[in-house]
Amino acid sequence: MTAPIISTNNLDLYYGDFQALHQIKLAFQENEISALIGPSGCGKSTFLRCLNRMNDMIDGVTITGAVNFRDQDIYSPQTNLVDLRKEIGMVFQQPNPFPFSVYDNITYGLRIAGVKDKQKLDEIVERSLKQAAVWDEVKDHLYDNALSFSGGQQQRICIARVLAVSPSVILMDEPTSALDPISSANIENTLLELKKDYTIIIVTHNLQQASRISDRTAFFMEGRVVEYDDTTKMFVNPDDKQTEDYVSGRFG
Amino acid sequence: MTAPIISTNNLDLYYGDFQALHQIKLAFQENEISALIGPSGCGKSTFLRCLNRMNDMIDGVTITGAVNFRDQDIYSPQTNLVDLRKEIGMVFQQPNPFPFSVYDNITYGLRIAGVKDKQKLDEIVERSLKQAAVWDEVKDHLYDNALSFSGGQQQRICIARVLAVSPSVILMDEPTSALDPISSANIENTLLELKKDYTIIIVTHNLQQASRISDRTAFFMEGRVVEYDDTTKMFVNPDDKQTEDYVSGRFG
Amino acid sequence: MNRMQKQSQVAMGLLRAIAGFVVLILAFLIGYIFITGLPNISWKFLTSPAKAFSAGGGIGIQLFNSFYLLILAMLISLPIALGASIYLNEYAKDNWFTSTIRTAIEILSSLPSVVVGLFGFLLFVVQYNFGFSIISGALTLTIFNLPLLTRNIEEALASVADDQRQGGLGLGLSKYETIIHIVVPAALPGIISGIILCSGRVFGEAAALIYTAGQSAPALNFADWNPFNIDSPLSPLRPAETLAVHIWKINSEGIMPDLTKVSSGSAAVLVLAILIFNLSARYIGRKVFEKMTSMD
Amino acid sequence: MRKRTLVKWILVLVVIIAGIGSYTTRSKRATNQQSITAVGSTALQPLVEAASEQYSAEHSGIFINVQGGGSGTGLSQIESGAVQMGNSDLFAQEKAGIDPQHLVDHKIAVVGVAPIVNKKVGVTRLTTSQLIAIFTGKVKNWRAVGGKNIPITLINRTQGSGTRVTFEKYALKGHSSAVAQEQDSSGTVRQIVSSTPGAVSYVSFSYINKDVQPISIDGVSPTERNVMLNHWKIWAYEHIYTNGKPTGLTKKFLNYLQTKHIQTTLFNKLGYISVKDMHYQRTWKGQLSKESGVA
Amino acid sequence: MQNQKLAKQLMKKSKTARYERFGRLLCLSALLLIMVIVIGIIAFIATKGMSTFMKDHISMKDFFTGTIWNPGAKTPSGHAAVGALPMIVGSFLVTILAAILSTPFAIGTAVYMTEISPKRGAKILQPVTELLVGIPSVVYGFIGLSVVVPFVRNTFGGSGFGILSGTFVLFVMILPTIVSMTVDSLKSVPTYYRQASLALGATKWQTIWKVVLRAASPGILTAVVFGMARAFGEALAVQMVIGNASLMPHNLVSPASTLTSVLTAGMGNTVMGSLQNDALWSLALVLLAMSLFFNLLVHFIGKKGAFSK
Amino acid sequence: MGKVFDEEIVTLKADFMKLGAMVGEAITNAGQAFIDHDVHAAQTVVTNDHEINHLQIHIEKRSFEMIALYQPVTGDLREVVGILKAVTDLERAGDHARNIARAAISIKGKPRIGDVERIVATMAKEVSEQYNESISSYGEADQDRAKETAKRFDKVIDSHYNDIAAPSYQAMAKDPEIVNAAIIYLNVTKDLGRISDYSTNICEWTIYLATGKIIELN
Amino acid sequence: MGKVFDEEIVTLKADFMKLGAMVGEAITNAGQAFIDHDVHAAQTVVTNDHEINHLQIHIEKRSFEMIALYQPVTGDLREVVGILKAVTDLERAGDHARNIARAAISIKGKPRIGDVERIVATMAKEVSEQYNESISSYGEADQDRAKETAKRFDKVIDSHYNDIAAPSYQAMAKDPEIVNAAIIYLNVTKDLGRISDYSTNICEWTIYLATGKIIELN
Ligand SMILES: Nc1ncnc2c1ncn2[C@@H]1O[C@H](COP(=O)(O)OP(=O)(O)OP(=O)(O)O)[C@@H](O)[C@H]1O
Ligand SMILES: Nc1ncnc2c1ncn2[C@@H]1O[C@H](COP(=O)(O)OP(=O)(O)OP(=O)(O)O)[C@@H](O)[C@H]1O
Ligand SMILES: [Mg+2]
Ligand SMILES: [Mg+2]
Ligand SMILES: O=P([O-])([O-])[O-]
Repeated sequence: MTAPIISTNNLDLYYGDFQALHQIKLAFQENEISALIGPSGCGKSTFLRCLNRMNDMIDGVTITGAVNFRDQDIYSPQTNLVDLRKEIGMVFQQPNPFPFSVYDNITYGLRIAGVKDKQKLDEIVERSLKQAAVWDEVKDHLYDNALSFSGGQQQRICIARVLAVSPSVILMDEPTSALDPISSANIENTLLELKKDYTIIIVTHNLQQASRISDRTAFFMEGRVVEYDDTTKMFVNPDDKQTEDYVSGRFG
Repeated sequence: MTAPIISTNNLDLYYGDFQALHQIKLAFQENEISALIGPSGCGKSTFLRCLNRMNDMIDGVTITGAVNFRDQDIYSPQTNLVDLRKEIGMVFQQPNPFPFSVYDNITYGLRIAGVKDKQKLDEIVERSLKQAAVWDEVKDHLYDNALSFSGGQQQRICIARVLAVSPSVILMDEPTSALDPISSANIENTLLELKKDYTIIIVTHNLQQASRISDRTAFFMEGRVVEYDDTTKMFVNPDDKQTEDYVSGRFG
Repeated sequence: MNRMQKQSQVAMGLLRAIAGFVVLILAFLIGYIFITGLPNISWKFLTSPAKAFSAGGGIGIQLFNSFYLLILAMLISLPIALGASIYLNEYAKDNWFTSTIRTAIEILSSLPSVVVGLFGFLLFVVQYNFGFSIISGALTLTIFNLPLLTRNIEEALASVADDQRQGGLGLGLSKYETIIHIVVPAALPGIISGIILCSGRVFGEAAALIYTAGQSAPALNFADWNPFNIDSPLSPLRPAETLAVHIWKINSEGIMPDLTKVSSGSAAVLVLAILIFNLSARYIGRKVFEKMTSMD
Repeated sequence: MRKRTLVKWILVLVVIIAGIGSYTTRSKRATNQQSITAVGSTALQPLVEAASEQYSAEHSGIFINVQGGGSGTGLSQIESGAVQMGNSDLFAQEKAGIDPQHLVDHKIAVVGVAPIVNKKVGVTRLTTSQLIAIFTGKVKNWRAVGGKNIPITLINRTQGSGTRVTFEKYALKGHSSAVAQEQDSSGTVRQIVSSTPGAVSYVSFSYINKDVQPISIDGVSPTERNVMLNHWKIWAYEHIYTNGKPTGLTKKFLNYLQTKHIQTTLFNKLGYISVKDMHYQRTWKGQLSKESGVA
Repeated sequence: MQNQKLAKQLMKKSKTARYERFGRLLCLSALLLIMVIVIGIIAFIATKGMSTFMKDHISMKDFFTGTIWNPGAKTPSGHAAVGALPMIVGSFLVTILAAILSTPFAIGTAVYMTEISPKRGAKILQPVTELLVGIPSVVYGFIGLSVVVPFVRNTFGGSGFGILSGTFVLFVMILPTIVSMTVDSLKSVPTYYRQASLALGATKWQTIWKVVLRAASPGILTAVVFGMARAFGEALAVQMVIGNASLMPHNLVSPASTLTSVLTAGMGNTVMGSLQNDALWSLALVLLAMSLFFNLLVHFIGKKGAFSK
Repeated sequence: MGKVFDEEIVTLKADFMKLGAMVGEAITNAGQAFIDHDVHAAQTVVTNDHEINHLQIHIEKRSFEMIALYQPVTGDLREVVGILKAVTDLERAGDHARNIARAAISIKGKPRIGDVERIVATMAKEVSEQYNESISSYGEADQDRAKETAKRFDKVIDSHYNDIAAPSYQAMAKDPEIVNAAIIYLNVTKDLGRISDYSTNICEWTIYLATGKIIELN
Repeated sequence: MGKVFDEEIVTLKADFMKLGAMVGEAITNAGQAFIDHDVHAAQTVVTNDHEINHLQIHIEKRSFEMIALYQPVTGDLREVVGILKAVTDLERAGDHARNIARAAISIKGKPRIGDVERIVATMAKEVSEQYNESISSYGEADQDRAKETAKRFDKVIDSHYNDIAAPSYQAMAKDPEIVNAAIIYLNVTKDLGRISDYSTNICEWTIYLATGKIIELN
């Protein structure tokens, strides 16, 4: 196995006194889709948000342990958050395009970073939208408000927006849970395409989704990783009884 | 086959000029769970809301054709809407208990109908909550605000609220789409229990859910019923190619 | 139809009647102001200076003063309110300290404007020796306006979904960049309508200005736009009676023979101006949103 | 994006042009500009304001700001030196909380104060004792003083108002009025009296108009002539106080106010009586002396 | 090596970080400025208002229970006559009465606007109510004087000046505030509550009464309290119609006064630092305290409301 | 997985075990009938084969439906797929039992070889035993027992073929009259051998059921 | 179903068809080797059986995984389940081919019956043909062709058994020396018959694949 692109070790996270993550040790491989599954409140989102330090925003969060991105400890005080988040992009549950035109949405990150060259921007817009498999649907409406598109299209625009800043890793927190099945399927197909160039870590409540698209699956419970393995193994013959119960829908 | 409890015939519905339903002809059997599936915007909710005339509220709606409940045309001018809606209860997508106590929620329907007898109300509260399989979880908190419970519990409280007025039929519009998988599974189990005493018609985007719990499935597309049959048949060997594509997730 | 449904229909009727009655009151009020006022409005009325004791005075200077004061007050208060509301809504932690600040701001907003006016009088006019002047008035209006504006802007900011912020941060923008480039633009329609609604209130405010911007409207030299000249319309150190103050003054002390006409005409102009503010609030809010969403 | 930068540039341009423009105009005109402020009595305000307007019109670059605020404000402002002139209806000595030592009194004008009633009460004349009875609340109906059967509605000026002090001192012979409605401006008082049946109050002569009925007292009618002769006792000086001897523009303006030109035109138009026309003088304690002229 | 480059890139303190600190500081200073102003005003009013008691040695008891307001004069017992009770009572009376009067109208209107005819509500009622918020209080007072006072006089007797006229004027003045806030809180009641209620067989009225209003009640209460706060602080309009007599009101049509009206009317005629002036500032302090009280009330209601959500 | 799946899987497995029992009975009865020359009993076995086929198709269909309706994974899926696969082995074992029964009918009245028949009888008993053991171990998802069963009978049954083939050949060589019977013996032996193979298959499914691993026993 | 499933099902089916081809080759080669007495070719068939087994296990495992990962329904599920079931038939057909190959090895150097061998040769060819037809029809999910195939070869192959058995018996009766060979003929015939049965099974799965109906052909 090659060196992982992101890995965590002994990661503990506390919200105030409440320990939300316990000794998480996970390693994610490049150009794979990894799924994080587990019951509500088990810490999936919390963990995901550790990977690009989105938890820093929250009051009273204490994090110990290591999160390494390409062997670099991202929690070292010197880390430049802004650049880190450009390397590790994030897509959220609710499609959240900014209330601007599609074009502006895609170029926002770049323009704020100072890119001005119109031609370059145009190129990036086209490339990202194509990668996010939404180019055909929006190419004639680049200057329309991004909010005027359907939920599934919006989510793919959000993905394109992240792609535009050329991240290495894309974190996704339940990116399809707000969408209807057809839109979800479109997003899933997009992810499968993106896998060639990006590393994707996705939180999902939809076990079928995890099984369909991910290469590896981590099963969280009460802030711990119960099992982390090839998705096939997890759904065919997991080692842990709890995993088996969970993936076979035998909850509670 | 026995006489259906609800049936529609040649049901057309227009929102203004837009025809949302075309010649719907469906018959629902007593003590069965029937699932309505289909892509977003195909008219499932619209159809469901015809069955207890919730569409009446909307401006510009025109409905033609027949909806019969126990051989009674519910769109006849003599129909008493209030009584009708007591016979045909409805549970919504979002768990929407009123912001009152659990007790007040459950007794709401009865009290607006004028029931005052405290003992009778108490009995009904207990019975409905038990039927909705949430009694054990709320029995010590009957006077707590219903909103202080988890989403899944709230949804079961909503089901209990409908059961309290003793309907014959329960309409449900995506009752678990806002819930996590564990809560959804609990609701599904509740529905399977309720089936013994009630007729349930449920709209769901979750095909697995339809296949797991329903006896019959109707597949809608663009305002028409493409196929309506035993759920097993629909998922094993549907007659229509579109149905097959849809249930096997081959959208678009 | 059963009892309940009858009851329902009666109640609906009652509600309609109440709404109708309220509309009637409102229509009467506005109608009263316009019917008594509009006939007195003419171009001359709108442009000529007021007369103290003879008929035929206009409200030109007062009208100009009102707008000038409003603009100044907004220029001063907007950045402060924006900064403060950004801090409150985006940076501040939710603890007793911020809630104290919020309470304090709200107290300020519900303080009678007389009190604010007197405070402004003692502070700006007397203490800082700005005299009865536009600048004293503008600063006092700022105090009067800040809490409301801050509140409005904060509401507009708060109505921007958290998703948007996360989207910004997730794209690698810094928090401040996210706020400036995403949250504020997204809240802009709300901010603008907040500003314009506040403008309406400021425009109609009298009590806070009586002791600060003063109650006299010396003649202006509209040919002189040098703000350092005392008779320049732009001079911040000249006293400036506004329209609302003018209405107040002629009603309390006026000795001109046509004072009812002037007063009702002024009231109508004021209400018209506010009406225009409100309409433009909606219009500009919508336009800005459209603009922003398809900028090219 | 591009549009935004455009707007920015336009703004910058405007500011630059405005700056250059103001600098050039300033250099031409700003040299002899001067301004002073008068604050205080609302009763005196119209007069001083009108005079200041004329003065400014005659002397370019001179500004005299005139503000109301009430006599109390006028006195306390002049005492603290915040303004150049403090207008007051009262002698500084009469006002609680004022140390009159450094204040110099300039009696500018005299105003007469007259009782006014609603036109429908059917009374045009009263005796002093009737007036006192009415204002101390002993008489409650106009019938008792020969009018119609209408209950009396007392309307006072606010406590501390110059008009009220004058009225109580000279019309009510020092009795204080019963606690009743108070309005803090003459205009409002007049409007209320004109529209309220049975209303009675008092205003300075300038506010009397056809909507209200002025009252003769003891057979003397409220006219300027009667004031000059002190037949009508209810009058007061309008003072402009300066803090120390007036200098510069203040002095010039005070002198201007005393010029015949002003005293004959503006005073008459506004209903003030020139101090020079008075046949009597009165001290702050009310002692009369038969001489005229400026204090 | 790529990793080293990345490391370097990730580690460098960027322009954005400085920018960030700067922006944050800017915002904080704006907030602090506001704080300074608020504290300034409060401190100012408090010191001025307290000097009546500290400097002029008026007893609090006299101030709050005395019924004679004549700071220039002495009471028979020899103390300065600074009894603020008539004003306090007047303020409370007009405020409460106005609230009692407006609330049903405001709620009725708001319900009409959100539940019965949202289209017409949005088209007509909303702009009109917003317009009313902006009308200067002088104009209200003016109309009050020429319309309400004669109306009260002719209908209820008396001079027309008094609590009742004040109530009517305030009724109209606070109506838009209460209506628009009530509309907001009704709108924030999710549609699905209404649907759920209707689906349970409730009539429209039952739905409004038992669910919508009940769910919105914290918001409505807040709206009413806000309206009351506005009424409490209102000066110019009330001053013109209430009669402004510092008398204990013995009925609704006898002249009375409020804290604000006396404060506004008296300020110009008193000399800074004198007892008369200090006493007025004490009234302002009472107003401030009331403001605080109303705010705390709103917060309390808000919290209660939030809890039940 | 929901309640319904759990109930249905119980039913399905019960059906499967019932089929297993039916086939087991068929095997025992066919063997017995062959030894006892009991044409009537043999006929019953042949007739009952229909039922076996029906039940098999039903189970196959139902497993398939259950996969479609409940989309089981992991253990649940193994339960269903195990049954779906093993049911064919049962049915085929049943087919061979039927073949033996047919052989019993066709050998009736023909000259016999007593020695061979004794060995066939032994073999039939052992095969029957192996089959029953396999089915039981499947029912209990007992992989150890399955392995043990497969191992225990592996050599034993193979050796029987030689035990039977040799005397049969000799007998045929000696007495052409006996050819028919001998060939029948050989066929029956083959049938028994196949049944034994299917039993081993069932043991393999047992292991699969328990562990998810597809292995070849023996 | 998503892209990946579609890709994977193509791969799975390709593997299945490859297995089908391998088994088909084994059948043809085994038959040919038997007829040609080509021990070497026969040995190859025996050796290759390993590969067949491996591929079978791989396909089984993969179908199972695909059900677990993609939870297919309707036609998709039939694709996978069809393969999951039919793969056993292929493998067993392969086993029988191996048996024939073994028979080819063991008959080597033994006295022969020319007539019988000719019939065996015909039969082997037909069985091979039937098998290939069946696999092709499965590959194309062509139920008509599947039905036709099953029907066409049904009687033909059954009749061959008698064609072979009768002369074999006679030969044995005549010449005990020939017993060994005759029994081998009979066994090979049986093996061919079984292969034919499995071909029919594959036809049944073809029909299932196309229609979702589980039926018994013949
Ligand atoms: N900001 C916070 N402050 C305190 N506790 C928090 C906070 N965010 C999350 N938690 C707690 O941490 C635990 C993990 O939360 P997290 O959101 O990571 O769960 P999750 O697995 O993403 O759940 P879900 O599937 O519902 O999104 C939960 O118990 C939650 O209550
Ligand atoms: N109130 C309405 N006015 C006009 N058109 C409507 C209205 N409600 C629904 N429609 C239209 O009718 C069609 C059917 O809508 P409906 O809500 O019944 O779809 P659905 O199948 O329930 O979709 P979903 O799965 O997204 O809930 C859609 O095209 C929708 O746009
Ligand atoms: Mg989460
Ligand atoms: Mg719907
Ligand atoms: O002049 P006044 O003091 O009565 O306003």
